[in-house]
Amino acid sequence: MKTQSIFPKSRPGVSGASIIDADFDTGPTDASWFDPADVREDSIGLPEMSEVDVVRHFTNLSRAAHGVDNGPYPLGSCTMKYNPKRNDVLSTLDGFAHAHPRQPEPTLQGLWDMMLELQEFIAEITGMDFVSLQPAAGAHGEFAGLLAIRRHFEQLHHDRNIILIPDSAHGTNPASAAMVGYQCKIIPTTSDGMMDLDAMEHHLDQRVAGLMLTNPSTLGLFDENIQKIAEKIHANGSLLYYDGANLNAIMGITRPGDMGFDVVHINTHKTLSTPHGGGGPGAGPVGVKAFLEKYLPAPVIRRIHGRAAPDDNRPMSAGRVKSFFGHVEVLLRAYCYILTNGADGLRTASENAVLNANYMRARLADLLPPVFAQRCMHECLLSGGSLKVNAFDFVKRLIDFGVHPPTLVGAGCVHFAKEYDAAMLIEPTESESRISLDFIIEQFRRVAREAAVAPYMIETAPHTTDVAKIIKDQNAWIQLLEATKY
Amino acid sequence: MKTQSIFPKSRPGVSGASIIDADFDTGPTDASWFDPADVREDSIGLPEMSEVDVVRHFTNLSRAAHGVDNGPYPLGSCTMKYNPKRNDVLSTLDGFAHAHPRQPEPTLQGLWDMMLELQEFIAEITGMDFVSLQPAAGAHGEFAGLLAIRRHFEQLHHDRNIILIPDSAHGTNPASAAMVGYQCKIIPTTSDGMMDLDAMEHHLDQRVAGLMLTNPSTLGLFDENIQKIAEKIHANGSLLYYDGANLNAIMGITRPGDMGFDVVHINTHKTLSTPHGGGGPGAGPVGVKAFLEKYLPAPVIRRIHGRAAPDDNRPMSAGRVKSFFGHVEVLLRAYCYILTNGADGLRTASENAVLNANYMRARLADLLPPVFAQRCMHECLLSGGSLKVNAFDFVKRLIDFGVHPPTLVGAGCVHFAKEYDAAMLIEPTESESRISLDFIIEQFRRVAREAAVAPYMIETAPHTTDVAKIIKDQNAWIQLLEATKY
Amino acid sequence: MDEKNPVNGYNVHTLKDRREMLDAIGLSSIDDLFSQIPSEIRLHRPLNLPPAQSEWELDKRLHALAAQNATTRTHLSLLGGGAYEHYIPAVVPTLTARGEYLTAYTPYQPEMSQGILRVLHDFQIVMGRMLGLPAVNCSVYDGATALAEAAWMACSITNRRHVVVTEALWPEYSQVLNTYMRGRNVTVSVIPTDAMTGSMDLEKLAGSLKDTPAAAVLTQTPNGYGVLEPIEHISKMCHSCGTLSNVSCYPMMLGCLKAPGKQGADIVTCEGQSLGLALNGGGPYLGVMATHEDNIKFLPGRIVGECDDLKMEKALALVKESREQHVARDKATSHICSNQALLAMRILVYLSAVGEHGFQKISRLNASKAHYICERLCELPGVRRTHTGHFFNEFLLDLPCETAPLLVTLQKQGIFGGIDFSRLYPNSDRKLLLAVTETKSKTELDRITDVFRRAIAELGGVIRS
Amino acid sequence: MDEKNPVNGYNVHTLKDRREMLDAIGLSSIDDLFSQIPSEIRLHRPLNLPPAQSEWELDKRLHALAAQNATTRTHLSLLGGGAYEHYIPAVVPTLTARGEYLTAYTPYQPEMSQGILRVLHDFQIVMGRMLGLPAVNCSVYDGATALAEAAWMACSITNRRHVVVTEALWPEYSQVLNTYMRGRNVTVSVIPTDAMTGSMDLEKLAGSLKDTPAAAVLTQTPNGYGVLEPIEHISKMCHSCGTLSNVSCYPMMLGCLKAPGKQGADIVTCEGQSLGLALNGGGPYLGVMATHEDNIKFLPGRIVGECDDLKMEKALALVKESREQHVARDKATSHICSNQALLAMRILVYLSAVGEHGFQKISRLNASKAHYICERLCELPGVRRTHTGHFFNEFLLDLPCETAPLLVTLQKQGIFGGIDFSRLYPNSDRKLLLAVTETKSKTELDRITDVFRRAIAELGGVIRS
Ligand SMILES: Cc1ncc(COP(=O)(O)O)c(C=O)c1O
Ligand SMILES: Cc1ncc(COP(=O)(O)O)c(C=O)c1O
Repeated sequence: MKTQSIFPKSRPGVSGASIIDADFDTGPTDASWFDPADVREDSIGLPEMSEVDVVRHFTNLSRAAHGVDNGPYPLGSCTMKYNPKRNDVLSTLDGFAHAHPRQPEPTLQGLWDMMLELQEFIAEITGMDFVSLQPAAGAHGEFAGLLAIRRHFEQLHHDRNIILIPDSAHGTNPASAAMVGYQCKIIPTTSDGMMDLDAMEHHLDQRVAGLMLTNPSTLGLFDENIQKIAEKIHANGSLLYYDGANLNAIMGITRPGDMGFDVVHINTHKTLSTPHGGGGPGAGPVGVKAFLEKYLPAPVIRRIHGRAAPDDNRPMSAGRVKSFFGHVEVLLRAYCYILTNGADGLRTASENAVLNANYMRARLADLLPPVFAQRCMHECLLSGGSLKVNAFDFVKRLIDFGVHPPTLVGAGCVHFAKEYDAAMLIEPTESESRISLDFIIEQFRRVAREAAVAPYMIETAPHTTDVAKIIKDQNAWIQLLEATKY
Repeated sequence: MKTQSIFPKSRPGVSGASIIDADFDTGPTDASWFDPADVREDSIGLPEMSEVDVVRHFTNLSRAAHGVDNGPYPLGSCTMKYNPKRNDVLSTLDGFAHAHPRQPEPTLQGLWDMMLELQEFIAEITGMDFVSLQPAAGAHGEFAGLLAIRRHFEQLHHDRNIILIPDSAHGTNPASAAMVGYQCKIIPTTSDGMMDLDAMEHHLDQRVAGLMLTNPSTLGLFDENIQKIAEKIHANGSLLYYDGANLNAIMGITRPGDMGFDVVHINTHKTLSTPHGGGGPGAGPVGVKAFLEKYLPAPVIRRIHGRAAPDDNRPMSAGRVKSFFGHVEVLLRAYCYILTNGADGLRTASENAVLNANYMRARLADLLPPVFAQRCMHECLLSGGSLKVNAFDFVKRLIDFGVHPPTLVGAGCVHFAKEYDAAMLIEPTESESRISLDFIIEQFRRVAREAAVAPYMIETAPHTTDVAKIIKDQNAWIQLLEATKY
Repeated sequence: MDEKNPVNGYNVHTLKDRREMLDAIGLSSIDDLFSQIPSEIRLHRPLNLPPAQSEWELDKRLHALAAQNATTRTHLSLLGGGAYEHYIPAVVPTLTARGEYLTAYTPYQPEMSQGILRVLHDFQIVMGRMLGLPAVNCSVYDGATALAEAAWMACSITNRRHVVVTEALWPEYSQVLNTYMRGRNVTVSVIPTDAMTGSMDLEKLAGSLKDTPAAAVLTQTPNGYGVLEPIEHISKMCHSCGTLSNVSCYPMMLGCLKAPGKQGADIVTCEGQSLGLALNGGGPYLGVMATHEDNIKFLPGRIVGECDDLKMEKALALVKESREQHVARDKATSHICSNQALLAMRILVYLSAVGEHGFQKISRLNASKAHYICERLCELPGVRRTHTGHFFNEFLLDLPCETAPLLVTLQKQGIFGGIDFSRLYPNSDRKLLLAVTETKSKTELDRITDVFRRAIAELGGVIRS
Repeated sequence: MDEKNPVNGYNVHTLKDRREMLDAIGLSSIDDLFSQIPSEIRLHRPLNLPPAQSEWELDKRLHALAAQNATTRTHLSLLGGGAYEHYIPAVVPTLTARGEYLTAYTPYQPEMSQGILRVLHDFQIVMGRMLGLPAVNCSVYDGATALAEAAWMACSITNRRHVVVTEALWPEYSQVLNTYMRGRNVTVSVIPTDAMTGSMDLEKLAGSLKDTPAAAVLTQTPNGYGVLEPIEHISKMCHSCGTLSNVSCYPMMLGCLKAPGKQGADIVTCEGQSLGLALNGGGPYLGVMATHEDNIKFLPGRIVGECDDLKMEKALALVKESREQHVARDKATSHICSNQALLAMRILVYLSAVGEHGFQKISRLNASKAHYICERLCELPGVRRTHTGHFFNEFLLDLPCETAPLLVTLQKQGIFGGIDFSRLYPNSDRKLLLAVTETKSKTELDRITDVFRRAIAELGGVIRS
């Protein structure tokens, strides 16, 4: 059944929640309170229905949606792993949920203690010296991290206004750089999936503030040249920024700080198991090496006179990036996730993430040959070029068999170079069991078999959803992609 | 898709919840703890799977079920009204959820206060002098109430071992009576749906301990002779028992205590909005007139030295009917429901329940004529006799249109006399809005239209569920019904 | 009433709706709907109840009440006695709270209830495996009523009207048993325990069985002193005189110990609370009953089974309803109708979440923590275990001082130190019943021991030899 | 690592699975999976983190932390300043916690996400109606970033690089604005407020607008003193010089007051926290942005719109993605990718649950309770409202004593008495900002007044005339 808007279900005069306060139920607005010209005269247009009708509306709408709780979600670059239910409960305890951010500091000791510990955990996991939990999401972490870089060079009176970014970077990287006032220079990818070192060197001059890199990259590969890159960048006086959205591949195995990165952000909603909520909220903690600490946004949590407390007195800070202290409810989940796993557990998670991706890659190789010869990390990029149908149609058919499609150009937020436009980026994550992986693989194979005999079924898929295939402005989109190409 | 058992999904060696306690992780059972002959050697056979697989299993299974949260549920005699979400939250607060029933009494003051107040609320709503909250469900309330009656006559040295029960009574009435040691005499129903007064009088002698009555009855009718009945029963020295499962029709309008009943049980899971949970738990508080109070099961909550506390010292009690104090979590919901509604709200609920039933009855009368001429209360019994298909098939087709079938013989727990075996008992409840009622009515009419032109579609319904029509041993069932007929 | 807008906490109709609906019915006022109710019995005043409250006021009130209770969260608790503080994985409430499960009725319409039926069917399977007997119902009210219902089952099966029961039942269980048996006219005789071992006095049992043919012997294991009973032995004794062996057990022990059904028991019941249910101040919990296939027709409660659908494919439905009150009425095996289905679902989710391995581990943690603290406490002067019989995670101690003041002292230190045994059984001075679960860390157990030590020293208990 | 069973809090593989999967890949050990990572940068030790914890230990730890926080539940709170303690109907968390909503990604696959898209689409509609402008996105991070993003939008629309802003923004909002504008090279000038009324000094504004062509005037209403701003007037002044009127508002007031979009504002933003979101110690909240249709191409964030499906029937999908970072990259309107979608869903559920009537009533209750206690407090000796301008539910008081010790005294009585204004704005001695919401009963407000009275008397504040 098609989903319905709530508004036609409204029945003026019905109100689900009875709002009663005999002491103040005075009827209309008191004339003295407001300027009469400002007083609302008409209704707003909110729906009006009984509580049970509200419950049914949203209960039934939810059934036209698919989450990790429903089945596999191998959406490359999005790390759709299991969101532990214990974290849902423990992140909404009254002692946090009802805490007001403007309470006197000493009345929020539990909050400061948790945040300080989490800062230290994330610093340890990333190999950085100091972490701020304030940013609201990955892109916001980039913003805060790049601001620190900018402030660093301002202090040095270096006039550096260029950021180097590989073409495979996530769209937020150049977008954040632009918001900080940087100009982006795009570095191509070589045919083996690594960032083109020569091209980087070609761009490397005194105007370059830094390089933003994801490692493993959004192509699923670990850049083996990372040490060389770090050396060159640093030799040039520039800084190295780590987009930690793919950290899920390497927890306990290697650390951006040890690779030579100066600034890191991580996406707790990928690596540390925050549910995505149909788009957010997440959190994007940002970590830095010691020399950049003073530039982080205010406030940060520090040990002050032996107690954790927010430190607002940061004259060198690059400024505030949002109200208050960060996404507390989200951060609590990350905290729980780390404590549940411990060091071994986090490492095993990364091992299994990489194992699962390589297993899918191996088991699908005959059908969907890997784009790159190199072993993959947490996700694999497979070529759909030899399929009998186009990749966009192919993946839609997976929906009918209970598998969320992998990431494609135009159906995800990943940016691929033109040559990969029939490629699929598959990230099973570590929370898929062997049975589930085999199930996903079987669905891919089933659709491939079908492509050979009944392509029509695929071209018109999905068939089991409330709506048929949606075309959007796919062409318009690709044109735009061209138009904004570097 | 067909539902699947969890067992084939098990993968020995995988464990979702990591259970870790380094201080006690000693491996196998210590030999000294138990008699070696008792020690488990094999595995139990519990499923083993990752937490995400558990979540997916039960999330997806839930989607093959239908509750009040999904749509209308006009299942007669079951009062499937809205279960307020606030009650789900407030009945599971830590201060109740984690309270151990064997804690020292003074450490549970909140529990005693709530229970005492609720006892008083229910006494006021039913017009009784005293209420015990201990019984686990309606049938259990009947048991406790009948035990009090039995103990009463034992004290009087009256040898009364017969209980009169109308044929329309719920099955639990005779079953509970039998468990208390009573013999049941069944009173027929007259053609206008009232209990046959003459037949009652015919049975009324010194062996009769009491009459169990539901008013309004499970035929949806208010027995207008109730005063006369009470008079006769009491004149005979017998007592009058009220099955309060249908109390939803009369809150604030009339009270069993005022009708002359001596004992009452209510079903909080009908009248006071406890969710049914696929079968329970509910709660069956039992109320009595003052002279029976001492026979109620121990403990009850009383004001002792100015404070609410459990009173265990009840030498006259008919005995305990379950461990501890009652279904606290369920009772909290009833408490919340009463406080949310207040007197006006409860009365409005009953008004709307009766209004809705009469509205359905009026709007469906041309298709499904009412079995009785008398206006109905909270539910209406409609005749499916003139339909082109049989009623059992008819109602299954409603499933395809999102409406839970009404109650029929063999498809609910109501007992109808043979003459009504094509009848449907419809109870919309007060929580269906006008839009919803019109929707339900339209689905009934749609199926009736279809019956005329495409009976095959109805006979093979439902068509949209994971399984097709299930026949069970319907014939066997009807034979049994015959065999156990009075 | 009719003139102003209807007032209700969950309003669905406008005044206009109500008027139009009355029109459709052919009535002119709401009052007319109730005209068949004689005026003399009408309530001509509003109910005397507190005024309706907004959700936020209700919320405050319930929080205030909840705050008046101490709990196993505010205190370190060693309370047991039939209700145990076990860990409940968050998946359990989360999944069972889904509206489809929570707000459905008994699955009378199997076609639209396969999800619930599947869960309940798997619950039957899993509990059959746990208890060691294949035929399981979908729950009765609690452990105590399960024991009583099982006693009546045995009477029906054997056609006898006498049962034999251990003295060491939880007191509420024996009270409930007596209430239920009295109505059914069944006599009950009680077998004492051996003072040293704390388990059933088997000679007395043999004597009793010889005296009167019993429908069943009702054993509880661990019994009310925490002592494990020799089920295999008792069952053999039963079977030699046509008596059934009914066992009420604490399912948490089954990760360490054999299922009673595998040790000869004919009907095994249990209180399911420990398997994923909150303590809830005493309820709702649930009783589980398992028996041989042959005995199904005597089982109370719902049973889910496989049937065929129109396409001759397997589907699930409630089956064997001829036992139940809605069919058999006064001949039914029991009156039970509403039961504890949602809690049965909780158990299945719980057991799936912890899994075979996890459950065995939790069970072992219970035993090892209990044995650990038992040893520590018995090192204190004058403290010793009352019995020599084996125990799982609950045990009775003889104290060198009065129990009540000791508990008061412990409580002041935030510890619910156990159950004053005299509150369960008469003539049990200076005895304390303690239960330990996986939820207590070693640090906590050591702290508890320490507080015990100091409290006992303070109370200056007479040191026994 | 390879030899023992893998250890993970959410284990999915057995050792055997891992071995077989390695075989399928053609590798012999887990280590081989990482061979492309140079040894010098490998971590050759375990991470230094606390040991893994069972769920029950984790549960204890989080409860212990939570217990270290006082909250608006443990205290009677009059705190506001951009985050407000409003009532959240239980339906809101219950419905949005359903796994399908909670665990879905951004709806990139619209065919299997119609439910989420429908909720977000209705969210856009409902917020459009609330704010009085039709084009709404699916949220940005919070109210402060919404204000900053809207400032940049105005710059893009007008092609100007200067914005004018009231001094009476929440201080965090002006700090965020400065951070964002600095990167974009936009200059910011500040307009003071009128000392008596507390609202924007319109003469100064006129002067500023004449001096430099501004992309937008950024107004906050109620402003940081709780005073309502003359939006209609300000907007007219803006429009006369090609400047946009950007308004950041407190949506709870909109049950009483006209939507800024209906009073001439061009971009209206708000912090959505008050509409069904918990205080959460400061986040996550969400920023909402609304504007004219014409400006859509400058909006940041996701937008849901109607499309056709293959059968040419209406369906919903994310649209107008050419504004977004994954298409436009460094030319995008914003970098925002992950946003606050689940919280946007909460807002829709909240507004549906309370409904038009309920929302207006709640809004009025806020105003009437705030005006009530404001009057009561101003009856106390030496206490008076700082400004004469109208307010909604928050207001600034001049005190006859120092603010800090007064707050300490109140706190000892379980009251968070408001915000010491000197913590928000410098040079604000003896000033207190109080917010009152529907959650405070008359009894509570009277009690608070009483405690204020006694506290002020005790502190012996100098009585002002
Ligand atoms: C590689 C990469 N970088 C950055 C981001 C942006 O993170 P967020 O969506 O939290 O802003 C993402 C998210 O999809 C990503 O995959
Ligand atoms: C009229 C009537 N009486 C008694 C009962 C039994 O109540 P319970 O199921 O709570 O035992 C019911 C329940 O369906 C009923 O409808």
